[in-house]
Amino acid sequence: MTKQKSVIEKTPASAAEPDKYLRMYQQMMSIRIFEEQVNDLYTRALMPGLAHLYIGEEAIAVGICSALRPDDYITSTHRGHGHCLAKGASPDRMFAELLGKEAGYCRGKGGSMHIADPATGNLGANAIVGGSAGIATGAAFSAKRLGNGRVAVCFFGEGALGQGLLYETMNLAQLWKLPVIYVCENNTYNEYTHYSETTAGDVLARPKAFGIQAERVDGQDVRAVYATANAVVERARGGNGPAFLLCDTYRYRGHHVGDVSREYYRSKQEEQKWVSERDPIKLFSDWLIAHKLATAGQLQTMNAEVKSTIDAAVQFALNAPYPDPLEVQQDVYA
Amino acid sequence: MTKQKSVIEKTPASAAEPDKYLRMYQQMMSIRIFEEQVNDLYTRALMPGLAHLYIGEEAIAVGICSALRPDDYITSTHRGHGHCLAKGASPDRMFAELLGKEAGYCRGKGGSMHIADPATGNLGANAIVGGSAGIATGAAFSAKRLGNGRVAVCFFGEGALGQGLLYETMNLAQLWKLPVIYVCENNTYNEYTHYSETTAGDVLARPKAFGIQAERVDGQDVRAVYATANAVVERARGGNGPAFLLCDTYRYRGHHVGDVSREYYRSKQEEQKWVSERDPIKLFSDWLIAHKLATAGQLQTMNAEVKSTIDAAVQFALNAPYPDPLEVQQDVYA
Amino acid sequence: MSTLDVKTAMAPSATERELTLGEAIREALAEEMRRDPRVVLMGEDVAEAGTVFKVLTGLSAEFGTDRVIDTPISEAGFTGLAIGAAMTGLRPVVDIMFGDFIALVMDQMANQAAKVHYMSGGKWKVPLVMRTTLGATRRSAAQHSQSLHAWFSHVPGLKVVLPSTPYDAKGLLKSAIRDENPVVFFEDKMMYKLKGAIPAEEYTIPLGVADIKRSGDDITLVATSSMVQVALGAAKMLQEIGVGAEVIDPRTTWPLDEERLIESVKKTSRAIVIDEGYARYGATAEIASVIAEGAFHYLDQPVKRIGAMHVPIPFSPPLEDVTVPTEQMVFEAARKMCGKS
Amino acid sequence: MSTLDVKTAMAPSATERELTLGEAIREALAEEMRRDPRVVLMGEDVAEAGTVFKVLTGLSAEFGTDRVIDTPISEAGFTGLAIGAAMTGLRPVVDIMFGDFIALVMDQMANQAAKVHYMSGGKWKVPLVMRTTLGATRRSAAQHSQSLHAWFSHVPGLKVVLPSTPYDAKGLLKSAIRDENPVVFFEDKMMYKLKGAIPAEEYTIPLGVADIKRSGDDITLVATSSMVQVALGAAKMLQEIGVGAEVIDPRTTWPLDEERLIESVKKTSRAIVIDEGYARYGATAEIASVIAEGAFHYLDQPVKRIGAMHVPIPFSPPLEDVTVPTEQMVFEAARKMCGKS
Ligand SMILES: Cc1ncc(C[n+]2csc(CCOP(=O)(O)OP(=O)(O)O)c2C)c(N)n1
Ligand SMILES: Cc1ncc(C[n+]2csc(CCOP(=O)(O)OP(=O)(O)O)c2C)c(N)n1
Ligand SMILES: [Mg+2]
Ligand SMILES: [Mg+2]
Repeated sequence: MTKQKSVIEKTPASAAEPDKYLRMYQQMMSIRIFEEQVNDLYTRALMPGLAHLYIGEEAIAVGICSALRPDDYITSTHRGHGHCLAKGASPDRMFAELLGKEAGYCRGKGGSMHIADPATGNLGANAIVGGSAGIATGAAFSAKRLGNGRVAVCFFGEGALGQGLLYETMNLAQLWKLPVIYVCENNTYNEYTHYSETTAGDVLARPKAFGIQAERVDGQDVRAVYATANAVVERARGGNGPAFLLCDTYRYRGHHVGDVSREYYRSKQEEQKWVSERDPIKLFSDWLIAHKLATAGQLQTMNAEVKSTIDAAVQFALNAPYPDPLEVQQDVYA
Repeated sequence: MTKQKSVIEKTPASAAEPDKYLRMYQQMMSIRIFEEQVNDLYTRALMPGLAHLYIGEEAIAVGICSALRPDDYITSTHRGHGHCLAKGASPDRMFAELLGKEAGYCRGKGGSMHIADPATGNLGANAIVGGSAGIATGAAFSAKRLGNGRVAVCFFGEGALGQGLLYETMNLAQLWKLPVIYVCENNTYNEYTHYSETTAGDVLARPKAFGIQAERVDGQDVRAVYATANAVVERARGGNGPAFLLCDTYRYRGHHVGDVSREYYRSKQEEQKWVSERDPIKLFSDWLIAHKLATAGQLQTMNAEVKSTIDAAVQFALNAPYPDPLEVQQDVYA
Repeated sequence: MSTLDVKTAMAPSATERELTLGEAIREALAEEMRRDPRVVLMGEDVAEAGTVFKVLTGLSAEFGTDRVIDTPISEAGFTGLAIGAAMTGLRPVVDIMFGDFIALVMDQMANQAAKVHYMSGGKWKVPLVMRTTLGATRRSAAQHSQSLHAWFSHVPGLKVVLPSTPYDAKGLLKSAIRDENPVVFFEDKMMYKLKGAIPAEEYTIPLGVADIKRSGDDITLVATSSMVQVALGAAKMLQEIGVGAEVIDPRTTWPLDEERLIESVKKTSRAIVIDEGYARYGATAEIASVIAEGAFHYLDQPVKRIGAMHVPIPFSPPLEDVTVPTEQMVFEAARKMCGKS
Repeated sequence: MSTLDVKTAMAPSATERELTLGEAIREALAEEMRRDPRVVLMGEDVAEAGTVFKVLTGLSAEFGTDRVIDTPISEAGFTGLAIGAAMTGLRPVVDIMFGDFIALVMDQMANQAAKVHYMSGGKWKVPLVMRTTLGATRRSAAQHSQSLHAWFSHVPGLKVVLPSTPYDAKGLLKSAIRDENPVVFFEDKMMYKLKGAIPAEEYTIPLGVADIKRSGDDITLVATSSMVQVALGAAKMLQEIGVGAEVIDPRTTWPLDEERLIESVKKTSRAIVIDEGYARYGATAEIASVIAEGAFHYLDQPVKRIGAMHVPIPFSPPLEDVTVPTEQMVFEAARKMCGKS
């Protein structure tokens, strides 16, 4: 689990507006419930293919994206629903995409692993581990050249530390002082293999070796993530170059929705410990209540609202039509 | 130029036998004269294609290979003649390869950039920058699994720091504690671009981030290279894992034999400074004489012997026949 | 070998068992690992997880994690490592989880593995097997559905195997492991559960020998990997309308058994080539060219090619389904060529 | 455009100048960079050095090192970066020094650049040009001599250009830069010094239009890139024995101008396809298949394919020289097909 002291102490409650915190809570809850619905759709055989759930990791996407402007860029991963939602995607079109419907963000052509949306600065989720490191860095390159003040965030799992592309692009980003933030979500597992079996040395030392500002943060603490993100995003926006955030976290569920018997690679106790002691939503709601930014009742109400939005979104997607098969040959070339 | 204090102080003269030192001197001189002959063959239009000369960098190949057993492995680069010779290749078959002759190490199929020779543990020079990082690491993997006590050395220029493959394989090497030594020859230029324009951060911090033992050494000081190589090679042989040596050096000549007008990327003064102040052969011969391990006359005699060996090798190669064109379809498959 | 060629189309004999294609591959690996201690497996999640397709289940238990080795997600890195290991005394079998990821190892495979033997004048060898997958319709979208074997088939120095039955998979994989060259072995991920007869006794199938999966006189259906079952299905439908289709499987795109393919077409005078890769600049182009040249005077109409539609594979089921060749498509094409209505 | 098609075979007019292919490329880049500030160039040693082939000499002086950018030796990294930049408002032209190194960027090009537009349902675009080289006989050995354009031609979402003259190079490169899709532009490194007429006025050549480099009635020589000059040389030799060879250059392997190729062969009834890539699973296979199908009833013998010998390119000159198609080889093949002795 996370060993370092949370940087939360450095962040007074006032660092964000109370409204912003409530919005962050709502987003985290939206992602949680969205993902539970995805699992449900899979279990009921209503969703084609598989999906990789973000449950347990919500604080990272929300903490980071809360520090971004709407026109900032992100790239996402196979485990990308949380990033897309946190960057502003609406659940109905997300579900539609997951079901391969025409109303989906990619007209059904992308599916769970390829949600993309120019309107929210989402350059696309990527099913190649580490595959978007270049794209995010390139968006930062454009931002710098065009002088539009945008920042690009590259989300990836710790498994992407195995991909050489990441080192090539970190070198480029630091050489050219590009406004890109590399966000490593260390959820402890590369699929079914513990990251300690695949990752030598000190993760944070890797970006640092390229001269990149690097921070480790408790990925279950949305306020810590947000505070750190704010700092590095503003630093990048100010022309001071890239940063790397290592966020310690845990995925509660299987690698994908079909990964239900997990005992051969991790214990139930380990899972339970994270769920009961380190749940990002629980930690955050406790804090909100303790600091009188919300009452339990208010949060309950919010949860219910979120639930009904998500339920409606699922219905929307289930009822939406598939694309015409003739669309298959459209958009191969622009 | 090299900023750190040479580790030479740590190495008493007795660390190597006098004979060994004389042999090292001879090898350095062999490489120097070999390369001068390559340049001459090119200038006289007797050599097909181009070649990348190792002049100025001799101390690295010789210092490292002097710490190796004959059955240890190396991989080499486009600038590989020095590595191959230092590992035991004979100049006649080297020249024959450079001229595309049947007597060459690769029957003329490889040429300057692909000298390979199982008899001397040479897994092959590689014309893909960084391309042999996997091969060298794999040879170390075999050595470990087969328990034959061998070590593999991967030579590469600092330009290869741009290739992601290097980071992927360093991670593997450290995870699995493989007996591989990564030798980075920082001769200051990636072709026509100064390495500071292509290399962010601190080079030595990169291997260290993977937990790899890393040392910086004066690449013009053969005794320093040898001493450091000895230490890390024995460490690797003892099962303690990989190492990385960063050797500061300079190529005296062009990127390849045809690169003669270099003023647009580096000054004549810079070149002259290295040649006059940091020549590895000059530094070593001065030291040998000062420490009474050889007289100037002895070294002169050695030089003349080397020269006549190289001259004979050139003649051998010039007189050697080309392969039969029918050989072109041989050895595509084993 | 030729006596065994049609075995898979026959009922299992007393000495045969039914295995799935996944089991056949596992059995081939296990046998070769027992036989030769130099054989090691490596890839992502290959050990306890037994790969995401569970093809290697049990091998780490039998052979230990020293020989069934989980790697980081570093396709180029561990492929490069395996090349070096193959040159120096081991016989690695590397696992690239999805065939789409071969895009990450093209330099190591095409510029290194394929050329080491030749560039060294025949001195170094690279006895390496790369197992990977092909095939769409798993609702996995554009980056997990491609059939990219044409890329490797284009590279001298590599061999490329595309098994279509459990029987072939086992025999070909054993040959691939014993081969002194780098061999890429493409497995259709939708076929892992396909069952077929496997002899109890050991056997191998040489690389480079096409197999007639079904005899017929009216039209030749050349089909690879996943498309063999499609062609066999179409052949059944054709039979019902009185057309005898010969289904022939090259089994390896390199070496390519040109002779058998041409012989078959000389007999039938009509040919369709079906492959799940993109037809454009793909395997069907080479095979059709070979046939068009070799059986030129026997053909009464052009060789037809059927491959994946020339689009990135879409996720949405109704779209994805129209991108891959189906029995119906092959049937219609063949019927038309044979002048049946 | 078609009125300009044979211009390169004509003498320069008053408004034309002679430029080398390298100069034509530089001029195209300079014009597009002046016209559109979004165009940026990046690659290894592209700035002051102007690339190892000196093709970009002078561009960094005119446009500054902010727009002509030296990169580290990170082909995958800067290609990926260029993809992201292309998606977000720039029009990068990346330089991959030797075509062999495309093996390092296959994932970024085939899995990312080629698919972004489709996977996003048509929302994101990747207006990226990758310039790289092809061709052997430079005594550069196996890792610096390949012609690997077949790999990219196989991938839906990419366009692939193979100019064969200075005129074509300039007009096609300008179109490539203005194209909204990723385009790979292969330059024969032995042809940089080839001279040809270039109009003084601006022009572009659309991608996907084949060009008849020489008219003839007896045999069609379809040739790409470096092989166009070879085919023209062979055509001259054929003329001397009374054979009229038509030399047609597809100019882009994707999109492929099937119609013009087929038309030509319908007229001549004989075809040879010549390409410097490996013939096996290469560009010649696709082109020959298209012709064999489209002109089936007009062909009086099989389409012949001539490509690089299926071996890694050897260093030794007498070996290397026999691996690439020559005028003599094309002449002999054509003569035989035309029944001349
Ligand atoms: C290049 C590549 N190799 C392998 C895979 C298969 N794969 C998908 S997810 C995954 C594990 C990723 O682990 P991590 O990066 O930690 O992300 P997480 O799933 O834990 O969020 C693997 C190996 C892939 N998609 N891309
Ligand atoms: C992957 C790859 N990219 C580019 C090249 C072209 N190239 C050959 S040598 C070289 C520079 C290498 O610099 P460095 O690694 O420092 O070695 P040096 O030549 O200085 O010894 C380049 C870019 C190549 N051979 N391989
Ligand atoms: Mg993970
Ligand atoms: Mg250098």
